[in-house]
Amino acid sequence: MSEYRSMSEDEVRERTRALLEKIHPEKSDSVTFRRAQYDEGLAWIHFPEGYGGLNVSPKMNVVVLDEISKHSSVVYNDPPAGLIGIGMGAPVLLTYGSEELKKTLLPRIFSGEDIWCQMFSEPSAGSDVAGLATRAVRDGDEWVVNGQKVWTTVAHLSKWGMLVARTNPDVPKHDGLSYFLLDMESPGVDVRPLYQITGEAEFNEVFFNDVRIPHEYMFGKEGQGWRVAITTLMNERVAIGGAGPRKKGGGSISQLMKLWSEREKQNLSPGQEAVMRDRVSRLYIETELLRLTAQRARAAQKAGNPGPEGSVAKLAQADINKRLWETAVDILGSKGLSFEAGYELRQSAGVDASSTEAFAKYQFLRSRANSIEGGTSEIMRNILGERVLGLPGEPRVDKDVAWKDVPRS
Amino acid sequence: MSEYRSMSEDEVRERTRALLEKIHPEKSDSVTFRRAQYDEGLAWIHFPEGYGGLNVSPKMNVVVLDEISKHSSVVYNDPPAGLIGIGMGAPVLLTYGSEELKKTLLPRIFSGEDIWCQMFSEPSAGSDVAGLATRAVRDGDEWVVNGQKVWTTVAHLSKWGMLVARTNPDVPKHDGLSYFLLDMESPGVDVRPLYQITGEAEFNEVFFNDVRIPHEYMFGKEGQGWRVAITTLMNERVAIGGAGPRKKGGGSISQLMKLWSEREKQNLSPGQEAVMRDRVSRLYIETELLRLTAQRARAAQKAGNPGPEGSVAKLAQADINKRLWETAVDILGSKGLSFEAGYELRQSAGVDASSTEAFAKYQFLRSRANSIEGGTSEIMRNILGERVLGLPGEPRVDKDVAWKDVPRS
Amino acid sequence: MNLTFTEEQDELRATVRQFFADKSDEQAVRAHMNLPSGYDGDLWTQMAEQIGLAGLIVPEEHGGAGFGYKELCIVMEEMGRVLACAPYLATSVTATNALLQCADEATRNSLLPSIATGETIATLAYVESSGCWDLSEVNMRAQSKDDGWLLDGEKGWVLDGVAADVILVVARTETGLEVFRVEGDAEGLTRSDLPTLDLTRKLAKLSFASTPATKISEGDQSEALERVLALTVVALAAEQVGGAQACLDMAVEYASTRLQFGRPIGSYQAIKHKCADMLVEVEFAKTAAYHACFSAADEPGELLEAASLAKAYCSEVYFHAAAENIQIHGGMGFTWEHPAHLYFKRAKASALLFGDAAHHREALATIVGL
Amino acid sequence: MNLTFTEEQDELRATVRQFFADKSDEQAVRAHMNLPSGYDGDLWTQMAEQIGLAGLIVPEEHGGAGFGYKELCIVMEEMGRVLACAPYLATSVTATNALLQCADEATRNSLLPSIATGETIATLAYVESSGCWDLSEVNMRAQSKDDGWLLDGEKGWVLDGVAADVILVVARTETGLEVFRVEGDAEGLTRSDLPTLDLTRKLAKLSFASTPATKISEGDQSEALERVLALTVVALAAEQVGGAQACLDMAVEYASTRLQFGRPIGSYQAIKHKCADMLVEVEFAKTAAYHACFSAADEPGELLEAASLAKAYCSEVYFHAAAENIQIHGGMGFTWEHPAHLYFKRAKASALLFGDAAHHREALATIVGL
Repeated sequence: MSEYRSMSEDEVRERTRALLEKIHPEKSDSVTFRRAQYDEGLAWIHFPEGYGGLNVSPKMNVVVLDEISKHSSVVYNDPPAGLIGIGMGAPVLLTYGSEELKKTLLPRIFSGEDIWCQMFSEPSAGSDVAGLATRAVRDGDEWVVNGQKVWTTVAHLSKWGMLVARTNPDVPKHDGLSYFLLDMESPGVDVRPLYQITGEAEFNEVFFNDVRIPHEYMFGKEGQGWRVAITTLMNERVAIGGAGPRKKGGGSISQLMKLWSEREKQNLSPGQEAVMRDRVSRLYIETELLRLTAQRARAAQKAGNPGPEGSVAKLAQADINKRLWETAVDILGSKGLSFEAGYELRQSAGVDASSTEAFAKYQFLRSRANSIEGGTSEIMRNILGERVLGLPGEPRVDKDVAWKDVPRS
Repeated sequence: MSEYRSMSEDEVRERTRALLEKIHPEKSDSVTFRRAQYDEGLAWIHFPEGYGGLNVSPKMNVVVLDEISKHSSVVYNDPPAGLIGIGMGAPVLLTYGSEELKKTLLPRIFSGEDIWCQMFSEPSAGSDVAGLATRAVRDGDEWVVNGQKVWTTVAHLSKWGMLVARTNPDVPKHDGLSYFLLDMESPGVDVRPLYQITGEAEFNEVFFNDVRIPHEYMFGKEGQGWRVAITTLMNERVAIGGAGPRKKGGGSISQLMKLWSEREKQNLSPGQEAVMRDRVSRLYIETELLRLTAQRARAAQKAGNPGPEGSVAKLAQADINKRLWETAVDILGSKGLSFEAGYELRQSAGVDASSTEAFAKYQFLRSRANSIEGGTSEIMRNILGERVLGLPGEPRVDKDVAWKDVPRS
Repeated sequence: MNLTFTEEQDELRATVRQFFADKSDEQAVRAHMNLPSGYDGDLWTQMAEQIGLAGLIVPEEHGGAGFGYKELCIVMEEMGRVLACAPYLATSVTATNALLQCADEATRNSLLPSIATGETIATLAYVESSGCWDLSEVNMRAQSKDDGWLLDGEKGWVLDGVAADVILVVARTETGLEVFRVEGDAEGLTRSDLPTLDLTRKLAKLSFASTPATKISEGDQSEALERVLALTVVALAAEQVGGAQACLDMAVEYASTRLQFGRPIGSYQAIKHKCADMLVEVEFAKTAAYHACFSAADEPGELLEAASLAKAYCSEVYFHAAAENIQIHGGMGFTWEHPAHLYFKRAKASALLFGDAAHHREALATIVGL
Repeated sequence: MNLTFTEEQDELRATVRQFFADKSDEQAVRAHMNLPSGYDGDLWTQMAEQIGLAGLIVPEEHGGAGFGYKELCIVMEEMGRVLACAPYLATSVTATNALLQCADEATRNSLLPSIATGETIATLAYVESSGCWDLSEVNMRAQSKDDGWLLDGEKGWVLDGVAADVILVVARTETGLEVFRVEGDAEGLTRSDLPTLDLTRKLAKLSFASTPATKISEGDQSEALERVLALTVVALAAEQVGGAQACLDMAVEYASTRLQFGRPIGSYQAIKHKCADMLVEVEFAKTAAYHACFSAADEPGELLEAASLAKAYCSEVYFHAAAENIQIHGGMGFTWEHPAHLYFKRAKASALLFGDAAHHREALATIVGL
């Protein structure tokens, strides 16, 4: 996307007020209102006109929201299940989609009518995402897809899926991939919940059995799928890396401190109390530093002088989080032996936050994935070592080798 | 060495008493007595007759010592500086040395007249010992050596050095090495103390400047140096891996417990006391387990059923030892800020054990090498992972490549 | 102390391992843990009858196998390896030890034989609502009534407390801590399962309302009960070792066969060194558990120290191994369908049961005079 | 709080870094640390005169540069990076803060100008023979005599205590903790250097025998002295960050160029991941130190918490980085001739100085109400 045109904050507010005069959230449902918001170019304000935007700086998006919230008690935020489509799908569609697809689908994404999912990971390709094996074979004007994806959020709710599949196994892995938009209602698409350690299925497995995709649903050229996918992946990593709470003592440490202050005093001897207090104090320090380092990173970025402080959050947070919730259960002691939420297998995105204790136990289990999802801690250490510190890479056995000749499990 | 002949413990004791009747430690010096002990085949009892032994099981060596100590208040043990010659030099000499060298040198090794040193490591070849660069070039009946060795114990006291040098750089690294016996008084040999973090020089650097070695001082054939060296290295690793004390609560943990019991009580709040006590308790557990695991390994070995328990000591001990002495200094608190022994550079093998406190501070520094010397902890983890657990090796860039073509620093 | 097993003991291990490999593979464990009682009655009967596990340490005079703690250690280790679901810790370890250490002869004669055959499931109840594992926190007072006793109050975290036919309850009398026998179907006894973190071991909360009980001990049992608890954690430590070893084996197996970037992930030092560190810890944990079991068998004077040492160390090792196993398996290790989480939950639960690592490090510090 | 530095502050950092790169390379450090005073007088004069470091936080009215704690943090960080030998922490940080927080105007007028020029070396003496860094452990009592005061007793672990021209001594009077000025050459004062673990910073033991002293404070200084100590550990934390960063840089540099088995050792995950972990810790340590310095400058209410947080965290990070740097260098890192040990010793010493990590974690816990 090229240069944005300049538009004053006042004008953005004015246009928002104009929208509100036409249609008011308090008097309409979410879909209707957000469609109107799209039509006025106030959906993704940095998108071109006619596509939900006004071609002005993305900073102005918050101004729109701010102005709406000033004049309405009801604010229709992005629907949770719609985040992938809104955050990742829309930009990809805008860049690579046909005119027709853009015109049809962009408003439906923003309105929440269509949920999108992202299908990159596969069972055999975890850290090595580009080694994926789902095959797409050309058949006339269509592609025939066979294979399996995994860790697919909201697939069971999705109308559209962003799919990366291998269209050429005879070239090195990155070069043989293509990117498709897949109608999830196509015959041969089978979505199954993938239950986790907590009993919840936040994710799905998706199986493809001779699924047919029209050629015009390929985004980018054949063999350019990796390039199209990479931006999306980067967005995900940043999103998961997160920044922690902005308020001192906020977020998970506040839960830990609550459990600590409400602990069964007779359960621990004075000596054990002191040892545990030292652990909590250590976690207080680390969570504070996570929060403040994110702050420092934002400030440095804003000052145009970003340093390594921005890259360390994901790795640090995974480790701190796991220790924090382990400590929480240790504070609970014998009470940590019970798991009131139970383990019925269920497909929900909800955390049991009925009590700090139940929340802590849930997080104790859930946090184990923090060092795996969105890039394992081992991969993050490689990235920090090589990209930030400039250390040399390892000898590669899969470089410049046709994908089909690389050993895989 | 082939089968040992059988000899009863009684006969060994009898022969020892016969030796004592000829010459008694209380009435002779160490060299004279140990030469006589050698002549009677009671030096290395498992060596062949005429070479300091009787060709009987090495288990009988302790019987000799036991019998001597029964009849003499003076027992001439192996001289500390002589350990490398006695433990590593003699077996190598016996296997590879010429008849003349064996007859001349074996008695001098045992008597302590000749100190031996081992020269394998080089500055550029640490973990990668076989990558060593010291060159030996044939010149008629001699080899001309140039290069540098490092971490050479007792080199400054040594008459003889076991030297591995590169005689052929055009073959892969292990194949181009030869093993030499070097007269340390040869022209061009320069031994310099290598001072450590403690100010002590336990080791030396040895420089070779056109040093000439007669061809007959090569042990094994040209190009077989690695094979000759490997046994020696294995012995060293076992020796350094050590076994910890055999007595409960003995060794380093007893020093730590002493420091703990003598701590300045007002220095720590009750909370800090409890945290520190937990650390000490943890170290008590770990040192006990180090001791008991060694015991378990010995028992399993004895039962002919050795398992992985024998391989983990070196790695564990390095880590435990470092943490133990760090904890000791933390217990000392402010007193840990002073280092009474001082840092004058000195060439001695002595540890300042004038007080537990001084000993702890010395060990705090000295123990940092535990995870480096005799195989770094990183290399030990590779060995445990690959040889014990059977995990696959890494891709190698130096395999089947001529030594001269392998990149080195 | 020579920490090696005899050939007979090795054979026992082989037998037990084969038995559980046949009867308690992952599929069986998943089926058993979902049963209301948390275990399979048929398997339990087979354990008792086919290889004499239920009465392993019950003396022969009471119909048991008359084995000692080394053999028990072997069985616990092997059961821990496969996460076998059975009221073994409750009945064959804790309750049996309580009977041997505290009970009068009549009670021993009446209960031990049917424990040995597997017919009677027994358990020990002592922890109260604070959740503290120290005997000193037992506050329940038994009231004598006519020629019997009545119990009132609550006991928590009782192993297999709902399934148990007999509950041995620790309560106070004028003489001190005593042990009472309560039938599972006694009047005024309400039992409810805890929803447990660990799916493979049941825990219950028991409420007593003027529940009739028989006193089976004579005089203060504090010291005897300390030994019972020490013996329990020794067995638990052995079980932890089995679980930790299983996690290590699983991780190594996966690391050897899972390829990423064209190489087995176990060829990367990040994974290889994790496994090496686990190996060191597991070997040390074995030493700790074996030493504790051997102390229980041969050096009772060392029992309390060895037990706390083992429980402190093995608890952390098992948890660490179970956590690393998940990490090494990546996303797969985090799924319900993979067994890694079953070990992870067992590891955390067994770390908390009968006092966590910090608790036992402190106990050890006191014993060795730190 | 916006934890970034201004352009002017970045320029100050560049100037300071260049200055110490020129004047305090490894060879210089080794020379200076072997001098009897532990520092080079010429370098000290240049620090004061050329770039105004000695009086950096001395107000302009007293002839100083009038900078705040952010600038001080920059200087300490840069000095820590090269292990600069100078009585900076003693005179320009601790003593200066003590004068600013506790001293009467006459004393400030008399001492601060010559501290700012570098002519006067001052230090603070408060710790006694127990070695405890808590002010509550100060037991020395000052005796008033005629119109002056006499001091008796011992003070230990005094920064640059032998080199100091003026010693600010904390002692008790009837009003509480007060601060006394003692001249370096005062009667009855015996000073001896400790043989220090850390070769790059001098510590002394001072014995007072009816030593004449001037009281320079008015009324109990407990709270003011708490702030002085907090400000001291904030500066020390910044110094620790500089040292830790230097260790990381050194390790990365070596790992990139040292080849074993035909590859740079930094290409092995064992080494690469160590460096990555160090990077995370160093970045967090920077955050901690900067946050503490910025709190000192802008949020005095946050000072005590931020100071303890920073000292607790940075102490461990520096020690860890220094230890890993030795490990990554292998045998070489263990030799006297390599600078790694100088950082290692400084790291341990600065961790112990003014309270170790556990001490400050406990202080923090109390402040935040754990």
